This record gives sequence, C-alpha cells and structure tokens, in this order.
Amino acid sequence: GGKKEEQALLNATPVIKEEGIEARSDEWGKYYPHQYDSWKQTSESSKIEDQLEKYPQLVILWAGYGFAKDYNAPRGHAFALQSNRNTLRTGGPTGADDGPMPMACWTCKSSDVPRLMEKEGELEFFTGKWARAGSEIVNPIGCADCHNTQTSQLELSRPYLKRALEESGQELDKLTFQDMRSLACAQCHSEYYFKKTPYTDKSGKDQVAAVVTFPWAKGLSAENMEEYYNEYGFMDWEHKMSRVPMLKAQHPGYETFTTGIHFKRGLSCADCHMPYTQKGAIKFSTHKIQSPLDNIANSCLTCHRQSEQEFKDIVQEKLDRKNQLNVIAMNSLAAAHLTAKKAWEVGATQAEMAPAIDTIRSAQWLWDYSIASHGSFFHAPGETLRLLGVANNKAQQARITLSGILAKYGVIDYEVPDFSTKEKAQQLAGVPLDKLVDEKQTFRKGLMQEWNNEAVEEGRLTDEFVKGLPEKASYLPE
Amino acid sequence: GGKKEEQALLNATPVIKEEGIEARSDEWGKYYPHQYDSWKQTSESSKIEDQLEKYPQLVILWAGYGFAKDYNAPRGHAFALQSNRNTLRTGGPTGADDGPMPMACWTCKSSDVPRLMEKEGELEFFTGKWARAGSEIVNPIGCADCHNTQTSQLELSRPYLKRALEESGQELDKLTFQDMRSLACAQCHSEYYFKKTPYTDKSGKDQVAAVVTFPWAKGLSAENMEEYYNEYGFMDWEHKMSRVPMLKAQHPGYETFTTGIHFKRGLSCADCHMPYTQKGAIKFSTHKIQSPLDNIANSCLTCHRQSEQEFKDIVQEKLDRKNQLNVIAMNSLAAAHLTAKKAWEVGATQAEMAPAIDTIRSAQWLWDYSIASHGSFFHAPGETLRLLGVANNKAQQARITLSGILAKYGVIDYEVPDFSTKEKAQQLAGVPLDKLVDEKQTFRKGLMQEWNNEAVEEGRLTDEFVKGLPEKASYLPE
Amino acid sequence: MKFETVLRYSAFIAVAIALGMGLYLAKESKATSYLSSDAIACTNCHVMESYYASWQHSSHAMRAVCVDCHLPVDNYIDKYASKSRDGWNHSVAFTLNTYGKRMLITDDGARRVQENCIRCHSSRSKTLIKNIDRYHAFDSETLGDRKCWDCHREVPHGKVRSINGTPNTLGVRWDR
Ligand code: HEC
Ligand code: HEC
Ligand code: HEC
Ligand code: HEC
Ligand code: HEC
Ligand code: HEC
Ligand code: HEC
Ligand code: HEC
Ligand code: HEC
Ligand code: HEC
Ligand code: HEC
Ligand code: HEC
Ligand code: HEC
Ligand code: HEC
Ligand SMILES: [Ca+2]
Ligand SMILES: [Ca+2]
Repeated sequence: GGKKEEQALLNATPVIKEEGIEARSDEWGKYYPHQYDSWKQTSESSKIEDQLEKYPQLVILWAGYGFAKDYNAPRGHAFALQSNRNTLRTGGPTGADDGPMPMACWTCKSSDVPRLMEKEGELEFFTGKWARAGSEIVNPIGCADCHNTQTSQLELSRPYLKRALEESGQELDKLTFQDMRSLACAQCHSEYYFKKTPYTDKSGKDQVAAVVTFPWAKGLSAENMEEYYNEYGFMDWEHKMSRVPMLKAQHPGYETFTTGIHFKRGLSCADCHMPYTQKGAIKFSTHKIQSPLDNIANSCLTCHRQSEQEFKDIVQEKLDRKNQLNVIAMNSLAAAHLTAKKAWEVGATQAEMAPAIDTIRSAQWLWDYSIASHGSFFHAPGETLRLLGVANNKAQQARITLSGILAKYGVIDYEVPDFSTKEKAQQLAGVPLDKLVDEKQTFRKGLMQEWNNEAVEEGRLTDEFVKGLPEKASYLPE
Repeated sequence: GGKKEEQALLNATPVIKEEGIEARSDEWGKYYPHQYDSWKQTSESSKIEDQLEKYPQLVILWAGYGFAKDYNAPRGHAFALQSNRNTLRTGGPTGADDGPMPMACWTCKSSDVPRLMEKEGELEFFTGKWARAGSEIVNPIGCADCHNTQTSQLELSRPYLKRALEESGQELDKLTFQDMRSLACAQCHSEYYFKKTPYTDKSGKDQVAAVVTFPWAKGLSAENMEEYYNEYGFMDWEHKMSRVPMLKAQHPGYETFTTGIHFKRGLSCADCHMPYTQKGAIKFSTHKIQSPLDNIANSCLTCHRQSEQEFKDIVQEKLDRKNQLNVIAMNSLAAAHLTAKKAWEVGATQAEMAPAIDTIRSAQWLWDYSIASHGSFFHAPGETLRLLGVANNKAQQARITLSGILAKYGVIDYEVPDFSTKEKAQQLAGVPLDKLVDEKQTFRKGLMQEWNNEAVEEGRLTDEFVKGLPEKASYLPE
Repeated sequence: MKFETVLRYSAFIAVAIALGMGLYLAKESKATSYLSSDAIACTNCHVMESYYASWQHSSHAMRAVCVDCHLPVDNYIDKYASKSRDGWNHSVAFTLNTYGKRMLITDDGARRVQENCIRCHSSRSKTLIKNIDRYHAFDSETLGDRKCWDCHREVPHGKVRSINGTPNTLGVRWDR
C-alpha cells in the first residue's frame, strides 16, 4: 500500500501545462523551486564588458557590419533578452516593419521562441523584421528552451539543430541523455547563418524566410564550414574598407568543444556548467549557468583532485596563451583591411586584389571561429591556438601581397592609421555612435515600453523577477 | 637468522666497482640482467629519418651552420655514439687536433664521459677538439650516465646540470626521487650552449674550455632564455644568407615538459618512457627507452582508461596541429632569410636592416625552441603551439619590413628561389655534400677504426652487443 | 629453589624479555617514525619494500599513501586501535619470522582497504556508492566478498606480488 504510493509520488512528473509550451519560467518554478531559484541567479552575472573598448581592433575587423557598433562579453541567461533589445546592433525600430534586423535575432534569446514557432509555424516565425514580435518575445531564456512542458524531459526545442545533426550524419533517435546534456546548449552556442528560404504562406503570398541554419553538412571544423560557405557562395557582408566578402563566425561553442579532451572523454556542458548541487537533503543540477571557475568545488573537483588555486592558474595560463595569439591576429587582420583600403584608393585593380581578398576572407573566418565562443581557449586549447596561428599567417600573407601592390603603385612604407581606441576605430569605420544611441534611447523609452505593457496585460510576462532586472548597456552609465 | 640474511639479500646493492665509475654497461648487466637486456633493446629504434630530406627548409634556416649538413630524428640510446661519429656535422678529422667540433660534442653520447671527466677534471675534459678523445669515448649512453657505480642510485653525473639547477633557484639537497626520475634525462634533453671558460691547466698553461652550459639563470621559458642570451651578447653563428647573428636551440625537452599538464600533475619522464614492466614474477623499470606509443599498455594505461587506438589518435591529432604550424613557420623563416639576402645584395644598409635582423633572430629562436625536442607537441601542446604562432608572426613581420626595403631599392615582387628539395636547398646554402661525405668515409675507414681498436685493446670497450650495432647514416644505403 | 623464587625469577625474566624485545623492536622498527603517515615509514621493515615499490610506480603514488588505504581514517579510535593492532601483529610476525614470501592481506585489513576505496571514490563518482548494490552486488555488512580490486587488479600493487617481486628498489633507499 504505502510503498506503492510513495513510489508513484516519487516518479510523478508534474505536468506544467496539459498542452502546448509554457514559456513562463515562473510557472515551472511552482513545481521546481530549486531549479527556478538557481536559474534566477544567472542574473548575478550582469556586468557589461565592452569588447570594442577592450579591443578596438574589432571595430576595424567588422567595419560595415553590426558588430562594429556594439559588442559585449556574454552575461547570464537572465539577461539574454535585455542584451538583445539594448544592443545597438538591433537599432531603434519605430514600428513592426522597421529596423536593421530580422526575426531570426530573437531565436536564441527567449523561451517564447518555441512557443511562437509552434503557434505560427517555423517559416512564418522566421519571416519579417525583428520588431514584428516585440510584444510576443518577453521571457528570457528559460525552462521551455530546454525542457518539454508535458514531460519535463530535455528536448531540442529548435528544429534547425535537429536538421543540422542529421545533415552531419547523426541519427536523432540514437541520441543519449549525455548527448542531450550538451545539445541543449548547442541549440544556441553554435555558429549559424540565416538561410534565405522562399515559401508560400497560408494566405498564398510569396514570402522569404531568413531561417537560422547551422553549416554542418560538411563537418564541424572551421575548414569544413569554410568549404560549405565557399561552395554556397555565401557572404555575411562586404567589408567597408577592404571590400572583402566576409564571413562572420558566431560562437561555435559546441563545435570547438567537440575537438577538446573533455568532450572526447565523454563530458557534456552540463557536467561543468550545471553540476549537481546539494541543498539540504535535495540534490539537483544547478541552473545558475556561469563560469565554472566560480564553482570549482562542484564542477572540476568532481573529477580532479587539485586545489582551486591550481585550477585557476591553469585556466589563466591557457587564457594568456590565447590572448597573446589573439591580439597578434587581430592586429594583423586590422592592418590587412586598412592596407587593402589604401590599395583600392591608389588604384589597384580587381584582378590584382583578388588573391589578397580571398586570403583575408579566410583569415578572418578562421580567427573568428577560433575565439568567438569565448570558452574555446579552455574547451579546446589546441584547436584554438592552431587556428589562431593559421589565421594570423594568412593575414600576414595578405599584408605581404598588399605591400607588393602598394609598391607597384609607388607607395612604400605605408603606415596604417591609428585605431588604438574604440572612438578612433569607430571614426575610421564610419560608425555614427551618438546617432545610434539616440535612436536606441528613443526606442527604449517608446516602442519597447509598449511591447512590455502589452505582454504584461495579455499575461505573457508574469515574472516579477524578470520585470525587475536592472537595465544595463554599453552606452548607459554603470 | 634467516631474516637478517633475507634483509641483507634484499637490501644488498651490488657494488659494480669498488671505486670510480664503471662506464661499461655489460659490467653492470652481470648484476642487473633485466635492466641491461631492456637497455639493449633501444637498438630496435635504428632507422635513420633524414629531417633535411623531409623538410628542406631546415637547410635554409641553418645555412652556414653544421645542422645544414646533416640532421636526423633521434634513434635509440644505443646509437647515440654512432650517430655522433657518423653525422657529417662532426666532419672527418684526420688526427687529434683536427675537425670542426670541440670535445663538448661527446658530452651527451656516452657513459665514458663521466669517467673521463673524473679522470681529467671537468675543464680539462672540455678542452680540445672532438677527435682528441675518440678512443676514450666508446660506450654509448649507459648505466653510468644515470646511476652511481657504488650505490646504483640515480645520480646526476653531469656537473653542469647541478649548476643550472642552482642558478634557477633549486636546492640540490631537496631533490626528491621523483625529481630524479626526470632530471636523469634533463642531463641531456635540455637546451645548451658552449661557454668559453679560460683557466690555467696543471702544467701552468693558459687554456680555454668550451663548457656545456644550460641558460637557466633567468628561467626556463623560451623568452627567459632569449633574454639570457641577449644580455650576454651571445650568438651560435652568423647566418650565411641573412647575416643574422643566430641562436640554435637544441632539444629543450625538459624545459618544455615543465609547462605541460603531466609535469604539473607530478609525472616524471620515467613514468612514461620507463614504465614498470613485468617479466615472470619480477617487476622492473624497462630501460628500453622509446616512444611510449609503442608501449601504451604499460605507460598511459597505468593512469588512463581508454583504448590504445584512442591514445594513438589523440597523440596524432596533436602532432598534426604542430606539423601544420611548424611547416608554416619554417616557410616564413626561410623566405625571410632569402629576402634578407636579396636586400643585402641590392645594397641595403646595416641601419636599414637592423630591425629585420633582430626580428629574424628572435623568430627563429622561438621556433627552434618550440620543436627541437621532438616530443614537445605532446609534452607541452599549448606552449608549443603558442611559440610557433609567435615565431611565425615575427618571421612574417620581418618579411614585411624586408619587402619595404626591397621596394625602396626598386625590387618589387621578389620571388625567393626554389628550395623544395634537400639538394636544391643545400646548393643554395653552399653545402658541399659530396666532399663532406668523402671526408667522413675516409675518417670512418681510418681514424675511427683506430679508435675502436685501441679501446678494445685497452679493455675500455668489451660489450659484444655494442660492437655489433649495425652502422647507419643518412648517406649510407639503407 | 622455592616456587616463589622461581616465580619471581620467571617474572623478572619475562619482563626483561618483554623489555628487551620492546627495545629491540623499537630500534629495529624505528618506532617513532610510525607517528607520521609517510609511506617510507612502512619500509622500515624490508619486507614492505616490494609493496612500497609497486605502489610508487602505480597510479596512486601521487594520490594516496599506505595509511590512506590500510588504516581507517574517519574514526581516530579505530585508526589508532588498528594501527597498534597491526603494529603488534606485524612486529610479532616480523620478529618471529612467521610470514611467507607471499604475504596476504587479512580479512580485517581488506575490509579497511575496501572502505577507503569507497571513501575516496565516493566523491569522485557520487553514484558509485548509491548504486553499489545494483552494479557490484555488495550485499553483506562487510560489503560482501566482492572487493574493488577483484576488478581493479592492478590497483595499486600490480598483479604480481611477493617480497622478491621488485628487487633493487632504488626509490626506497633514496627516500631514506
Ligand atoms: C536559448 C538559447 C540558449 C541556450 C539553450 C543556452 N544558452 Fe547559454 N547563452 C545564451 C545567450 C544568448 C547568452 C548571452 C546572454 C547575454 O549576454 O545577454 C548565453 C550566455 C551563456 C554563458 C555566459 C554566462 C556568464 O555569466 O558569463 C554561459 C557560460 C552559457 N551561456 C552556457 C550555456 C550552457 C552550458 C547551456 C546548456 C546547458 C546553455 N548556455 C544554453 C543562449 C543560450
Ligand atoms: C543560434 C543562436 C543565436 C542566434 C540566431 C543569435 N544569437 Fe545572439 N547570442 C547567442 C549566444 C549563444 C550568445 C552568447 C555567446 C556570445 O556572446 O558569444 C549570444 C549573445 C548575444 C548578445 C550579447 C553579447 C553581445 O554580442 O553583445 C547579443 C546582444 C546578441 N546575441 C544579439 C543577437 C542578434 C542581434 C542576433 C541576430 C543577428 C542574434 N543575437 C542571433 C546565440 C544566438
Ligand atoms: C539552458 C538549458 C536549460 C534551461 C534554460 C533549463 N534547464 Fe533544466 N536542465 C537542463 C539540463 C542540461 C539538465 C540536466 C539533466 C541532468 O543532468 O540530469 C536539467 C535538469 C533539470 C531537471 C532535472 C533535475 C535536476 O536538477 O537535474 C529539472 C526538474 C529541471 N531541469 C527544471 C528546469 C526548470 C524549472 C527550468 C526553468 C527555471 C529549467 N530547468 C531551465 C537544461 C536547462
Ligand atoms: C570541463 C569543463 C567544461 C565543459 C565540459 C564545458 N565548459 Fe564551458 N567553460 C569552462 C571553463 C573553465 C570556462 C572558462 C570560464 C572563464 O573564463 O571564467 C568556460 C567558458 C564557457 C563560456 C564563456 C563564458 C564567458 O563568460 O566568457 C561559454 C559560453 C561556455 N563555456 C559554454 C559551454 C558549452 C556550450 C559547453 C558544451 C558544448 C561547455 N561550455 C562545456 C568549462 C567547461
Ligand atoms: C566529469 C569529469 C570532469 C570534470 C567535471 C572536469 N574534468 Fe578536466 N578532465 C577530465 C578528463 C577525463 C580529462 C582528460 C585527462 C584524462 O583522461 O585523465 C581532463 C583533463 C583536464 C585538463 C588537462 C587537459 C588540458 O586541456 O590541459 C585540465 C587542465 C582540466 N581537465 C581542467 C578542468 C577544469 C578547470 C574543470 C572545471 C571547470 C574540469 N577539468 C572539469 C575530467 C573532468
Ligand atoms: C647521456 C645523455 C642522455 C641521457 C641521460 C638521456 N638521453 Fe635520451 N637521448 C640522448 C641522445 C643523444 C639521443 C639520440 C640518440 C641518437 O639518435 O643517436 C636520445 C634519444 C632519446 C629518445 C628517442 C628514442 C627513439 O627510439 O626514438 C627518447 C624517447 C629519449 N632519448 C628519452 C630519454 C629519457 C626518458 C631519458 C631519461 C630516463 C633520457 N632520454 C636520458 C641522450 C640522452
Ligand atoms: C646537453 C646534451 C647534448 C650536447 C652537449 C650535445 N648533444 Fe647531441 N643530442 C642530445 C640529445 C638529447 C639528442 C637527441 C634529441 C634530438 O635529436 O633532438 C641528441 C642527438 C644528436 C644526434 C642524433 C640526431 C641528429 O641530430 O642527427 C647527433 C648526430 C648529435 N646529437 C650530435 C651532437 C654534436 C655534434 C654535438 C656538439 C656540437 C652534440 N650532439 C652536443 C644531447 C646533446
Ligand atoms: C637514461 C638514464 C638511465 C640509464 C642509461 C640507465 N638507467 Fe637504470 N634507471 C633509470 C631510472 C630513471 C630508473 C627508475 C627508478 C625508479 O623508477 O624506481 C632506473 C632504475 C634502475 C634500477 C632499479 C630497479 C628498477 O628497474 O626500477 C636498476 C637496478 C637500474 N636502473 C639499473 C641500470 C642498468 C644496469 C643500466 C645499464 C644497462 C641502467 N640502469 C641504465 C635511469 C637510467
Ligand atoms: C605522460 C607521458 C610522457 C611523459 C611524462 C614524458 N613523455 Fe616524452 N613522449 C611521450 C609521447 C607520447 C611522445 C611522442 C612519441 C611519438 O611521437 O611517437 C614523447 C616523445 C618524446 C621524445 C621524442 C621521441 C622521438 O623519437 O621523436 C623524447 C626525446 C622524449 N619524449 C623525452 C622525454 C623526456 C626527456 C621527458 C621528461 C622531461 C619526457 N619525455 C616525459 C610521453 C611522455
Ligand atoms: C602516472 C599517470 C599518467 C600516465 C602514465 C599518463 N598520464 Fe596522461 N594524464 C595524467 C594526468 C594526471 C592528466 C591531467 C588531467 C587530470 O588531471 O585528470 C593527464 C592528461 C592527459 C591528456 C589530456 C591533456 C592533453 O594534453 O590533451 C592526454 C591526451 C593524456 N594524458 C595522454 C596520455 C598518454 C598518451 C600517455 C602515455 C604516453 C599518458 N597520458 C600517460 C596522468 C597520466
Ligand atoms: C590505493 C590503495 C592502497 C595503497 C595506497 C597501498 N595499498 Fe597495500 N594493498 C591495497 C590492496 C587493495 C591490497 C590487497 C590486495 C589483495 O588482496 O590482492 C593491499 C595489500 C597489501 C599488502 C598485503 C599483500 C597482499 O598482496 O595481500 C601489503 C603488505 C601492503 N598492501 C602494503 C602496502 C604498503 C607498504 C603501502 C605503501 C607503500 C601500501 N600497501 C599502499 C591497497 C593499497
Ligand atoms: C615491523 C616491520 C613492519 C612494518 C614497519 C610494517 N609491516 Fe606490514 N607486515 C610485516 C610483516 C612481517 C607482515 C606479514 C604478516 C603475516 O603474513 O602474518 C606484514 C603484513 C602486512 C599486511 C598484510 C597483512 C594484514 O595485516 O592485512 C599489510 C596490509 C601491511 N603489512 C601493511 C603495512 C603498512 C601499511 C605499514 C606501514 C603503516 C606496514 N605494513 C609496516 C612487517 C611490517
Ligand atoms: C586517498 C584516496 C584514495 C584511496 C584510498 C583510493 N583511491 Fe583510487 N584514486 C584516487 C585518486 C585521487 C585517483 C585519480 C583519479 C581521480 O582523479 O579520480 C584514483 C584513481 C583510481 C582508479 C583509476 C586509475 C587506475 O589506476 O585504474 C581506480 C580504478 C581506483 N582509483 C580504484 C581504487 C581502489 C580499488 C582503491 C582501494 C583499493 C582505491 N582506489 C583507493 C584516490 C584514492
Ligand atoms: C565487478 C567488477 C568491479 C568491482 C567489484 C568494482 N569495480 Fe570499479 N569499475 C569496474 C568497471 C568495469 C569500471 C569501468 C572501467 C572504465 O570505465 O574504464 C570501473 C570503474 C571504476 C573507477 C573509475 C576508473 C577510471 O579509470 O576512471 C573507479 C575509481 C572505481 N571503479 C572504483 C571502484 C571502487 C572504489 C570499488 C569498490 C567499492 C569498485 N570500483 C569495484 C568494475 C568494478
Ligand atoms: Ca555565421
Ligand atoms: Ca643552444
């Protein structure tokens, strides 16, 4: 009698909602208080670290592209939506059809995304401007991004990851639980591009969706993806100075992780970033996803036996190595772009420039791939340093070729202009910072408030914690 | 009664010789048959792998220096002496005072070295030409290189290592057994230079010894040693093409090892290269020092739990990463030397060339340090890739500077000559290979035989195994 | 001789023998060194050398010393009781020569070692203990007769073990 009941109780999974997707994490929190409480703690990582301030070279590297406007180090998951709204990259739209960015920009920022995708259809979701769904996408990354609302099981809520896995030769029905503990993260911590996909909508109208797609069909390495993009004739933007058709690598965290020893030894992201934590008599996976260095005792020391200080030192040493090669590569790339600009100015021809242009495209791609995920220096130290070495070599090779071209046109010992501060670099790259901030502030005081009010009124945003998150941005005082 | 005997038996250390150093390993073998037998098996690694054939760039990098004549991958310890006699670097001396090399070249090749050092005195040992002691140095690396003849304990037989340890801040009397299991190897697997040391000999004559010295006083990293050499105003040779005052890094195996995770976790060289091995009911340290990949079961699998194939794959991946950056760096360095040569030819001045010259010196030093020990790609993968990246960056930087100089003198798009085979490269570097081989063969048939005969007659060389080692060299048919 | 005298002499002799043996043991066994947990202390007896050498070349050399495995550690009373009991047993065996070339761990010794394996490895793999009954069939109070090293046969002394198994143990002598 009593035993059966106890067993039933223990095995019962709360059903958060009978049907559909529950995007509000506070609703989940009623049944899973520990996970919810620790999830809220991701808000402790709130500080804005302006990467353009730290490395002004980046502005040159991304001239003509959104990232040259604003780019910060990642913060806690609780801030994903706020970062996305506040970044100057998403501009200051004045209405549903305005602004520089497409719907796809919401994809990795909110648990409302799977909800809305289910409601509208995937292609429909990926259609239109970013501002179209401002009042629908209101909960930051939350339970529904990783868990099934009915069973609470881990689930891939993003269809594009499933397609990518299949294209790269994996069988979905063979995925293990351990795989899922990384793939939940791979939904977002992966390199992507927006694939233009024409379709006919329900009302019979021709539409073009910009669908988040992972370029995994030829493999997950930097070289594999480069081949993929080259065959496809793809570019993210044309560089404003060098006129190179550029690729942007966005955080290939999962991809680089798979080349490292921890992946090879069977670890998943959750092993380090969500270690088992004990509170009283209860054990659960901490949902305070953060740098494991803030929690060495529960993460690293589960498997290793050294002092916390030793781990900090070893990770720091790896970081120093990456930083050294990273700064070198960024400097070479910036010089290459600026030298190319000069070459165009003095009259170099398309034919003369072609080899250097190909080389710069490849160099910057490899560089970006190797460091964009922030954690690769630790997840995959060997692969990261290799790629930085190769990227820098190509950038330098391009500079040598370009010096030759300049010499042909009589320019000897060309000195690249000074880009040693964010301000100077943005000047060179033609980024009208003040104007962008003004537009953004107008948006934040107007349309953005409307979105919020509507969402609260219609019951889509109920979480007092989310409402109360402190507003931060690179252009706001600290 | 029985117990004392048992104890005496167990603790008894055979005294190989009452006094002095026993250089003949066959004498030791009478008491330690397992160690002796496994030591003999180092002769299984006998194949000559001509590195100049594999990477003709090396000839350009070392133009004007011995290594451009002949350079092979390391073989088993049993061959150390043979390699040293057969390499074209030691030339074809015709008598005790002839030939290009000093006594110091015997230092790491033979157990007769500590014997002769004891007999003559250290400074006296390091005085004179290499050919002076040809009939004294006849046993390859053996027991007396690492063990004390009276106690059999591990012992540093080379005084220069003790001095280097002290200079780098270590206290000799605090060394542990585990330390010794690496330091035995560090006696030879370390970067060295020959320090000119004036002294007055027993007969009152002024002499200059060329003493093997480890540049550890400022630390063991590549940058530390570079500073050491720069302060000291040292160069190994002037480059024949670029006229750069060069440094040669020789196998800093111990130094790079100390930056890797295995050292940090307390391992010693012997843990992997001399693992405990079982023969019947006896366990001993195998003295067949070789690539641990030939003995994964006893080395890696003591601590790790994967399949042998997995280990091979992981090590191969690390090797591939190194190879890629290594080839890149060698190509850049070769191009830099050849471009500098051109710049001198068209009339560049000392002042114009100075910056490029400094950069090439540093670049090649970092490159050489990172790979010369052969095992660093595994012992210290992060440090190796970092250094290769920095080295290549400097080499490319020099090329950019040199292109500028060439342009100033009207040379645009200079193409470096073809150095794609050992033959072509040696031609460019002015290495008279045929002449060198002829001289060497004369020596091998003449003086070298005399040395051997004398050593056998005087009882210094008694080991039939050593006498019977197959003769191999890069210039002999396989 | 009176019975009393006999008794008195016998008692004296007994005490003398005991004292003598004690002193001999103290000297022979370097008694004070047992207050430390240094592995080298165990090699005060030459018969422990082979065990020292095999341990020294094992995966545990950098992680656990003899007493980490062979003595109870969480409980000081048990620890010192075991230490003195072992000390006595080993000394007697050593002095009276009642051991063979291939010594075998006692049941009680094995119990303690097993507990120590579990103690250290519980933190490494938190599920090991939890599931120990399911996967390793440890059913009785003493964790059954299935020992960790039934499977992990090389941990830490290796498969071959005897007093003579590792001649020429340079490390033992160095550490002295
Ligand atoms: C729905 C998309 C999404 C998923 C799923 C996701 N992440 Fe994130 N993650 C983000 C975004 C976006 C940010 C950056 C937030 C910001 O800066 O505003 C981020 C930030 C982070 C950070 C930086 C936190 C800090 O405090 O610096 C870590 C670490 C991280 N994620 C790890 C993980 C791990 C591990 C998983 C899986 C268990 C995961 N993420 C799943 C999108 C996601
Ligand atoms: C496939 C998932 C994915 C898509 C699509 C995506 N992001 Fe992100 N985004 C992430 C992840 C993961 C992070 C955190 C890691 C990092 O900062 O590199 C992040 C971080 C951010 C951040 C905070 C750090 C920063 O860059 O300042 C902003 C802002 C942001 N994204 C905006 C956007 C915009 C705008 C778009 C559309 C152009 C977009 N994201 C598309 C996954 C995605
Ligand atoms: C970024 C992805 C992600 C988000 C967001 C997320 N989870 Fe999880 N969750 C995981 C992963 C990964 C695990 C680990 C499964 C394991 O190791 O057993 C997990 C485990 C759980 C478990 C199983 C018990 C445990 O603690 O291991 C529960 C219950 C849970 N999560 C509830 C929630 C709730 C409630 C939220 C929202 C407040 C949430 N999760 C948000 C990824 C996520
Ligand atoms: C073996 C432990 C481990 C595993 C497994 C692991 N990480 Fe990390 N991760 C780290 C460490 C350590 C850092 C560096 C943190 C720092 O610099 O403070 C890091 C950094 C990060 C960062 C950058 C955070 C920041 O603020 O810069 C992200 C994002 C991240 N990891 C995501 C992931 C994802 C996604 C996976 C799986 C694909 C993963 N990690 C697997 C240990 C791990
Ligand atoms: C679930 C087990 C586990 C966890 C948790 C874990 N590691 Fe590891 N770690 C391993 C394994 C397995 C290896 C590979 C070496 C081996 O096979 O022994 C390894 C290797 C390493 C190495 C050597 C490889 C290298 O890249 O230099 C370092 C350093 C390291 N881990 C640091 C950490 C840090 C820091 C953390 C916490 C952020 C951590 N580990 C968390 C299991 C783990
Ligand atoms: C007396 C000098 C000396 C000492 C001491 C010494 N080595 Fe060597 N070692 C050499 C020389 C010289 C060679 C190259 C021999 C040749 O190619 O002729 C070599 C070659 C090697 C090789 C390559 C073998 C092969 O088959 O490719 C390895 C591995 C090696 N040593 C490891 C060690 C280790 C480990 C130690 C300490 C336990 C050690 N060495 C001690 C001088 C020494
Ligand atoms: C401090 C120790 C040391 C000194 C001094 C030394 N060597 Fe070596 N030698 C080694 C080691 C260790 C190796 C094996 C590692 C390698 O090949 O990089 C080696 C390898 C060799 C080899 C075989 C591989 C090859 O290079 O073809 C030759 C030949 C050789 N040395 C000749 C010389 C000559 C000639 C000198 C004097 C100029 C010299 N050695 C001085 C330690 C030394
Ligand atoms: C290149 C250095 C080197 C050379 C040459 C060398 N040994 Fe050793 N020897 C060692 C090291 C290191 C150990 C390991 C000590 C340990 O791990 O306990 C060792 C251990 C030993 C031991 C202790 C028992 C054992 O096997 O662990 C004996 C005996 C021994 N060597 C004898 C010899 C004899 C005989 C020769 C010559 C045939 C010789 N050694 C040559 C370095 C060397
Ligand atoms: C953790 C294991 C490990 C340790 C400790 C270790 N090595 Fe190695 N060593 C290797 C492996 C693996 C290789 C690569 C072998 C190959 O490429 O076949 C290697 C390669 C070498 C080589 C090059 C051999 C060749 O033929 O190219 C030398 C020389 C060498 N090691 C000497 C040393 C010395 C000296 C030390 C200590 C300072 C040391 N090793 C410590 C595992 C180790
Ligand atoms: C005496 C123990 C021991 C031996 C023997 C040993 N290792 Fe390790 N290995 C370690 C430790 C400790 C680490 C560091 C990770 C950790 O702390 O778990 C490590 C880390 C590694 C790593 C991850 C670090 C990296 O550089 O990627 C690899 C790969 C590895 N070992 C391969 C080998 C190979 C190959 C051999 C044999 C040639 C070997 N190991 C022999 C103890 C050992
Ligand atoms: C990691 C745990 C561990 C460490 C450390 C350890 N031992 Fe043991 N020892 C064992 C185990 C397990 C056995 C039992 C083996 C068996 O029953 O087959 C054992 C057995 C023995 C035996 C009995 C011989 C036998 O084969 O049954 C002796 C004697 C011994 N150990 C001495 C030592 C000494 C001395 C040290 C330190 C130098 C030491 N041990 C360190 C685990 C350890
Ligand atoms: C006084 C000498 C001596 C010292 C010191 C000594 N042992 Fe022993 N040990 C022996 C003898 C003799 C035996 C054999 C007993 C037998 O077979 O009856 C033995 C047997 C053992 C056994 C197997 C029998 C059992 O009790 O389970 C273990 C385990 C052991 N010793 C561990 C140790 C450890 C650990 C130390 C150090 C703390 C140590 N010994 C110190 C002499 C000594
Ligand atoms: C004092 C703590 C301690 C004790 C006691 C201990 N271990 Fe370990 N053991 C470790 C540590 C630390 C490692 C290294 C691996 C790791 O990081 O978990 C390890 C590694 C291992 C490994 C993997 C390496 C290998 O050699 O296969 C096994 C298996 C193992 N132990 C079994 C045992 C067994 C069986 C016992 C009891 C006879 C035991 N351990 C006792 C601390 C201990
Ligand atoms: C029935 C056989 C068996 C018994 C009994 C057993 N184990 Fe294991 N153990 C295994 C197997 C099989 C593995 C997995 C080996 C692997 O993953 O490489 C393992 C793995 C381990 C590991 C991880 C080893 C590694 O290389 O990472 C440790 C530690 C360990 N066991 C400790 C113990 C301890 C402590 C006990 C006693 C409580 C024990 N084992 C009893 C079979 C056993
Ligand atoms: Ca992209
Ligand atoms: Ca040198």
